[in-house]
Amino acid sequence: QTFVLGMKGPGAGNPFWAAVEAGAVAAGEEHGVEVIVVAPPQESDVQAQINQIEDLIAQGVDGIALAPTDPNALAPVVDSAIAQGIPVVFVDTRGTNEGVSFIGTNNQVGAALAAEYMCENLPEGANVAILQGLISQSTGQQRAQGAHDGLSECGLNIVAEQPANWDRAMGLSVAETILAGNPGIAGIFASNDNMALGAVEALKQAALLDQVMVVGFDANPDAANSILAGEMTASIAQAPDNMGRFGIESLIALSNGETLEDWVDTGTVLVDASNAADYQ
Amino acid sequence: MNGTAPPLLEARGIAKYFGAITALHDVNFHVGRGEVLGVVGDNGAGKSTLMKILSGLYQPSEGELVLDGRPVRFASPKEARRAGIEMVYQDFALAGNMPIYENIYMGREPGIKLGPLTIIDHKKAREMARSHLDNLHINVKSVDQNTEDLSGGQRQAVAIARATAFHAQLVIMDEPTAALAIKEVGKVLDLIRRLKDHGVAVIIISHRMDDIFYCCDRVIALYQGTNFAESPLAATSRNEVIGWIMGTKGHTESLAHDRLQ
Amino acid sequence: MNGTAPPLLEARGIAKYFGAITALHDVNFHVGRGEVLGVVGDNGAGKSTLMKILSGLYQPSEGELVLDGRPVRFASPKEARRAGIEMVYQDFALAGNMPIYENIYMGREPGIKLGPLTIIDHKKAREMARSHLDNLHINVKSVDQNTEDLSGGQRQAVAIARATAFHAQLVIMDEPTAALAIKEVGKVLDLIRRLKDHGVAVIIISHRMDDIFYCCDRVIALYQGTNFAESPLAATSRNEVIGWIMGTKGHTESLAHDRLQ
Amino acid sequence: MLYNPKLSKFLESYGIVLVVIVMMVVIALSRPDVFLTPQNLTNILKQNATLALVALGMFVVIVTAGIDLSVGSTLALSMVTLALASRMGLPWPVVLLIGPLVGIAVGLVNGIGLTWLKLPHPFIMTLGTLNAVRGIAYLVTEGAPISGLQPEVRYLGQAYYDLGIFAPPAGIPASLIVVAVCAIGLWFFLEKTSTGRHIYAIGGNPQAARVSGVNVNGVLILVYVISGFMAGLGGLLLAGRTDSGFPNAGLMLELDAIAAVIIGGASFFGGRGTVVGVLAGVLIMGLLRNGLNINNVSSFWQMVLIGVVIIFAVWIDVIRRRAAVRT
Amino acid sequence: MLYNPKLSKFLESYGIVLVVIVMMVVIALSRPDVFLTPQNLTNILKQNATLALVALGMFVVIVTAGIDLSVGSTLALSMVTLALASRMGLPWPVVLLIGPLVGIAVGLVNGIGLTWLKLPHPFIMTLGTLNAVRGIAYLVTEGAPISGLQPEVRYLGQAYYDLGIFAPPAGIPASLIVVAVCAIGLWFFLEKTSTGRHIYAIGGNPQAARVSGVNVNGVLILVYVISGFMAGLGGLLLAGRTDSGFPNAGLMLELDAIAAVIIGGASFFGGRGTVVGVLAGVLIMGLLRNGLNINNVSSFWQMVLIGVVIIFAVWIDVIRRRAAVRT
Ligand SMILES: Nc1ncnc2c1ncn2[C@@H]1O[C@H](COP(=O)(O)OP(=O)(O)OP(=O)(O)O)[C@@H](O)[C@H]1O
Ligand SMILES: Nc1ncnc2c1ncn2[C@@H]1O[C@H](COP(=O)(O)OP(=O)(O)OP(=O)(O)O)[C@@H](O)[C@H]1O
Ligand SMILES: [Mg+2]
Ligand SMILES: [Mg+2]
Repeated sequence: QTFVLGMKGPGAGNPFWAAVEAGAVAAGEEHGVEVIVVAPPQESDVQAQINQIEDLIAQGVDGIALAPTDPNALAPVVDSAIAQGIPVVFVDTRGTNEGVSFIGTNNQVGAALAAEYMCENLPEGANVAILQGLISQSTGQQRAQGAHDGLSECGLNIVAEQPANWDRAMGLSVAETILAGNPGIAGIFASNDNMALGAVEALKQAALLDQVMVVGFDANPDAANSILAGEMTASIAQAPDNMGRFGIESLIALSNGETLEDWVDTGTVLVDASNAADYQ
Repeated sequence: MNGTAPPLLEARGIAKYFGAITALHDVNFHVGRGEVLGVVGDNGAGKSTLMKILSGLYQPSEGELVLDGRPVRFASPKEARRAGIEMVYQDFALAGNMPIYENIYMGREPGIKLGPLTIIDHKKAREMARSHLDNLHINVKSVDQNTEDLSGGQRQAVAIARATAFHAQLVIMDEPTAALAIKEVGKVLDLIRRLKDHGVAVIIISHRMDDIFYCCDRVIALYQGTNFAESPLAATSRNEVIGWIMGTKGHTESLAHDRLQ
Repeated sequence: MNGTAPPLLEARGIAKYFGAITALHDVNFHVGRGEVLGVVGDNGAGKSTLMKILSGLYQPSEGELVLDGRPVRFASPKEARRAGIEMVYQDFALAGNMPIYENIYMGREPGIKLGPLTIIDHKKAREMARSHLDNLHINVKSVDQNTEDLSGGQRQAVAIARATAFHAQLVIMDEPTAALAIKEVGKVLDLIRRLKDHGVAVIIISHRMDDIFYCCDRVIALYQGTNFAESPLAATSRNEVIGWIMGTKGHTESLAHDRLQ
Repeated sequence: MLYNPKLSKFLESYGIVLVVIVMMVVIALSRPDVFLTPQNLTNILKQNATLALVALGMFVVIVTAGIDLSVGSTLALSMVTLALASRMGLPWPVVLLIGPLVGIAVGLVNGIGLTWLKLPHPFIMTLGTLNAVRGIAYLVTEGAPISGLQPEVRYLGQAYYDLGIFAPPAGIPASLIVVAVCAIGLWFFLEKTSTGRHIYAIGGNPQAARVSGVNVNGVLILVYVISGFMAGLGGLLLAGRTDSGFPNAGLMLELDAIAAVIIGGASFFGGRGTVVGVLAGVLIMGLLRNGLNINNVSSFWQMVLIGVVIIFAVWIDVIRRRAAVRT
Repeated sequence: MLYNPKLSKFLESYGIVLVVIVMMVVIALSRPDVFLTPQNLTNILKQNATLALVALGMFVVIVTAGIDLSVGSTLALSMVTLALASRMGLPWPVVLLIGPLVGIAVGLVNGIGLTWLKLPHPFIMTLGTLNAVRGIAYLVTEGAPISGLQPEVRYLGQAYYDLGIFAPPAGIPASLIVVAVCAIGLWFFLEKTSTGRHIYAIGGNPQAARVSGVNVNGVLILVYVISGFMAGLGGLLLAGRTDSGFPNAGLMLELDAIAAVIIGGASFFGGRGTVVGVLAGVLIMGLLRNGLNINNVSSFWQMVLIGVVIIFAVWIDVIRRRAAVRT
């Protein structure tokens, strides 16, 4: 049996996908099935992903665990897979197709978790900023929204919300600019760790690292090291390997005629100095 | 040519600046219907620049053009062409990536007109081009050759063919014989005479006195960007004209020694 | 010129094809040291193509070149130049975006040599260019003008200046006088005589019999891509040469009627 | 020397088609079980319809020695506006028109900006619209994709005709017919009409076109309008295929389109190229991706191979051309 | 008519600097409290150092009427290889050299491929390397960023000199000095040396350069090597600044670099442009982004405004030029 894991990006610049892939491959080995992992060259390349999945359907695979780059745009492809009797589950990002199970994190809840942490550790009314991911993607929107709502509800003052497109260099540049314009900043939330690490660089150079709390998202190894080194303050861990693992296992279950829950939550965990060592 | 009827085309007080460079200043001249006007002058005297103004390629910095007694402004060569002015450019101005016949009929393709669009009759265009070139006794291997693959003389011939393919009031030829072999030169000069017989005015720039004295009615000389001398052909001589080109009037025998025995 | 010493440059059995077109076939000729060779022929006869083969711009499809008795292959104009062959191209081949003086000295800039690099002495290059152009009696407003802003004749003058700025063994001139005014034509022809006096060989292509008969030692005619006739200048006449251009040998009086009185 | 001028001329113009055939053979040999299935071939046609349209538009621009960087953004804006219109419940014939009309509007802005503002090169003007139009596409949708199109609007992008011989989902896609109609229409326009020839003339020597009385600015505006229209039509097909309008559609599409045009033998300096060549260029890009996908090549290796094969395909073409012409 | 040829010539060559000044005034007026702070000005310089280097390299290529699409990928490959080398514990002088050397290697591949394979246009060759080199960057890192560089390696990208007058983190960044040295060196090379002039000649008329005895292929190879070297050096600065090598660095950098070069007044058709213009073009792009960020403009509006301002900046420059020259 051959199952497909269709990821959003090739783990490029983001170990998150590497972990998803590892989880899926490990599950495949344990259950003795072949796992094909595909991904478009960039997370924004919707068409490439559509083409990949179509080409795989043409090969007659036995199941697809898909992280859709754009849920709407992928919906017709998913429908056609189901129409040909190929079971599909969504991982990481929920699709729009009715009756297709979702295996992944609630990004908005995760970002709210980060916001809650910042609220607890910063005085009320303190100035904070948000580095957004690609705001044209649902993940980017959900994390930005979760953070925005969480931070403003508990009375922190959001002075800047700027996109840095998931990118470390851009995270650094945008953070530098925010710091130049807002001297009294006390906390920065970044929608992923790459941007958070960029912000840490900016703070280091501005000699403000000890005064500003940086919270990221993903808890990748770089971020974990940074937290242990006392630079970044916290991050939100998803369980990407679970996404891959549960994805393949769910497909096996579906092809054996079993049924799945609508949402298999893989959970989020707040990572700070106390537990960062687990994520190195 | 003067008296009551205005000249075909008149230029008054023309100046042309290119940044710091003054190519023309205060140039005046006219050409009548069916007249062949020779324009001579040293290299860089401003002959080509003046002609490009007449053909609408350049706009004059100062001065005005008068066509048939009415002031005109040509914003583009298209407008000058519509007024019946054709020009053979010194650098030929051909689209090298296109065949000979398409260069000749560009902008006036034969075929079925559908509003602004013409559905080109390529076969007809080829035949027309072939017979027109034959008339001019110009020898090319095929009218389908791209002009970038032609020899210098062949290119010049195509440029001449383009300017004379349709009925014009005035044909301006900027050194039309420079790259041509002897036989072709004769054909072009005969063509100019034929144009004149059909009432078409011709302005010809040339450095060859043979050309000027074979077909012109009148000759004017530019010197360093402005009018220098002018005379009906009958009232002047080769040596006098050569003197004008060098910027001298009067005794010129001594200056012209080396080229004319 | 023959006998023991080999000619300076010899071409044997040259052919050149452009796809379906045969521009040259089985062309043979030679030029000796200090000899001025005139090349004539109709438009499209293949003169320029032949010369581009000599200057290394084209490679011959068939045949070989022999320089000083040794067969040579010029893979690029750089190699031909190194062998002392300079050429004035019919289309001038100037970089329009660069000033006159840089065009003249391109590839051989004066200045401090650092391995393959030369740190250019722009001041010196300007002065050299100015004095060289003055020698040729060529009139430009400034050696800093870009060549694309020049008149046709000025451009041709720059191309001639480039080919004669350095000591060559052989200078090839493809219609060097076509765009020039009378005075400048005289200067160029005198220059050719001076080059000859210094032992430099010159090949000149021209459609003007005046040019050919003013300075050549020998003349050869191409017709439709191959050798047609050849003669020392002293042993021929204008009318005979004109006949060759038109592809006739022998009685030519009748053919030459229209241009030569 | 065996030398046939007709054959040489044919090879010179259309020999790139040989490269396409060689690629098909190589891919078919690598996965005989998958590549030649009707479903896979249908996929290739469907997947490349949008690129084909955009590349045809880009081709017209490149023939004038121009460039249109804004095609990807134009496609996105067309998609999202027609999806919005569809969701607002406008009648479907109106919705169908909206995509191409938006494309035409962007093309007009490009063309008029270029000629009236006299910008030094279309690169700047269309880089400007690349950014601005994409921004507008995000603004009108607030960044979120819009799905749920009327079935009539989806028809062109999604329908296929199994002709009673193919098992679904294989067949002749409607989008192939759209591409064919556009390609033939464009070929006729470029080869047989005066304005089409003027486009080539402008690419060869704009000065020559001008002195021949061609309205160069008018033709340039038209050219960018054609490119915009094609991008809009491509948006319509893509919206139909995906049942949604998403504002990040067509990112980097301009590079793919330009690559297809140049691979197909058009010159970056204008004046040269054929419609058939462009279609071949599109197929080369499409076959390449398909071949790598059906061989399950990892995305990193895909990048490396795409790069190498692009160079190689064009190089083969260069060699073929040189072999066809004696010098 | 008041007309001063010297002034006109100066305006023609360097007037784009006026556009920079106007932009600075506008941004300063919009956020007087922020824009002119030493910290913000330092930021602008640091953030645009990499783009400046890459644009300078791209400029040399564009002067020959070429294009180098691979600069972004080259930068990424340089970054990740030097980061790998740093992590492997190679001595820092070796690591420092690796970035530029990788760039030179890619440039050599581009130049040699272009001239030896006789590809019709560098677009294809460098599009190939754009893909292939990026793929290699992903492959060597398996897609993951590599952080933790030796401090000496980071120096050029990160250090700044406060000269005792600025409060940290403001000061003269070391990267500015790198850019200045490169710009002055390139200016000298292009204006004062034979090879530099040959680069302009090739852009003006490659045939003319060839018949003047210029080794056109050799110069072209050199030009792509320079572009690669600059991209590699840019990678070194960016790696130093971010303390990591990530394989998706420099995505779309080629468009930004080309835009800066063209905005700075170079011609896409080769043979024209100045080093000062390129630096002005880079500053225009950088100021634009900075101005939008410090005004907290949302990302969608940023796109729209970037597009509009790019067009506008070039248009102002066109008008200025026309005003400076009488016709
Ligand atoms: N675009 C331009 N920019 C700057 N200067 C120019 C431009 N065009 C022409 N000139 C200058 O104007 C003067 C006149 O040039 P023009 O071409 O009219 O001369 P001409 O009389 O036709 O000479 P020729 O007999 O050599 O063709 C020359 O000095 C030339 O350098
Ligand atoms: N690149 C090319 N491709 C195809 N045909 C060419 C090419 N170059 C020249 N020809 C053809 O070869 C023939 C010879 O051309 P060439 O330029 O040598 O003539 P020429 O004797 O110099 O003529 P002219 O006196 O007009 O300059 C012409 O028929 C021309 O059309
Ligand atoms: Mg002239
Ligand atoms: Mg010739």
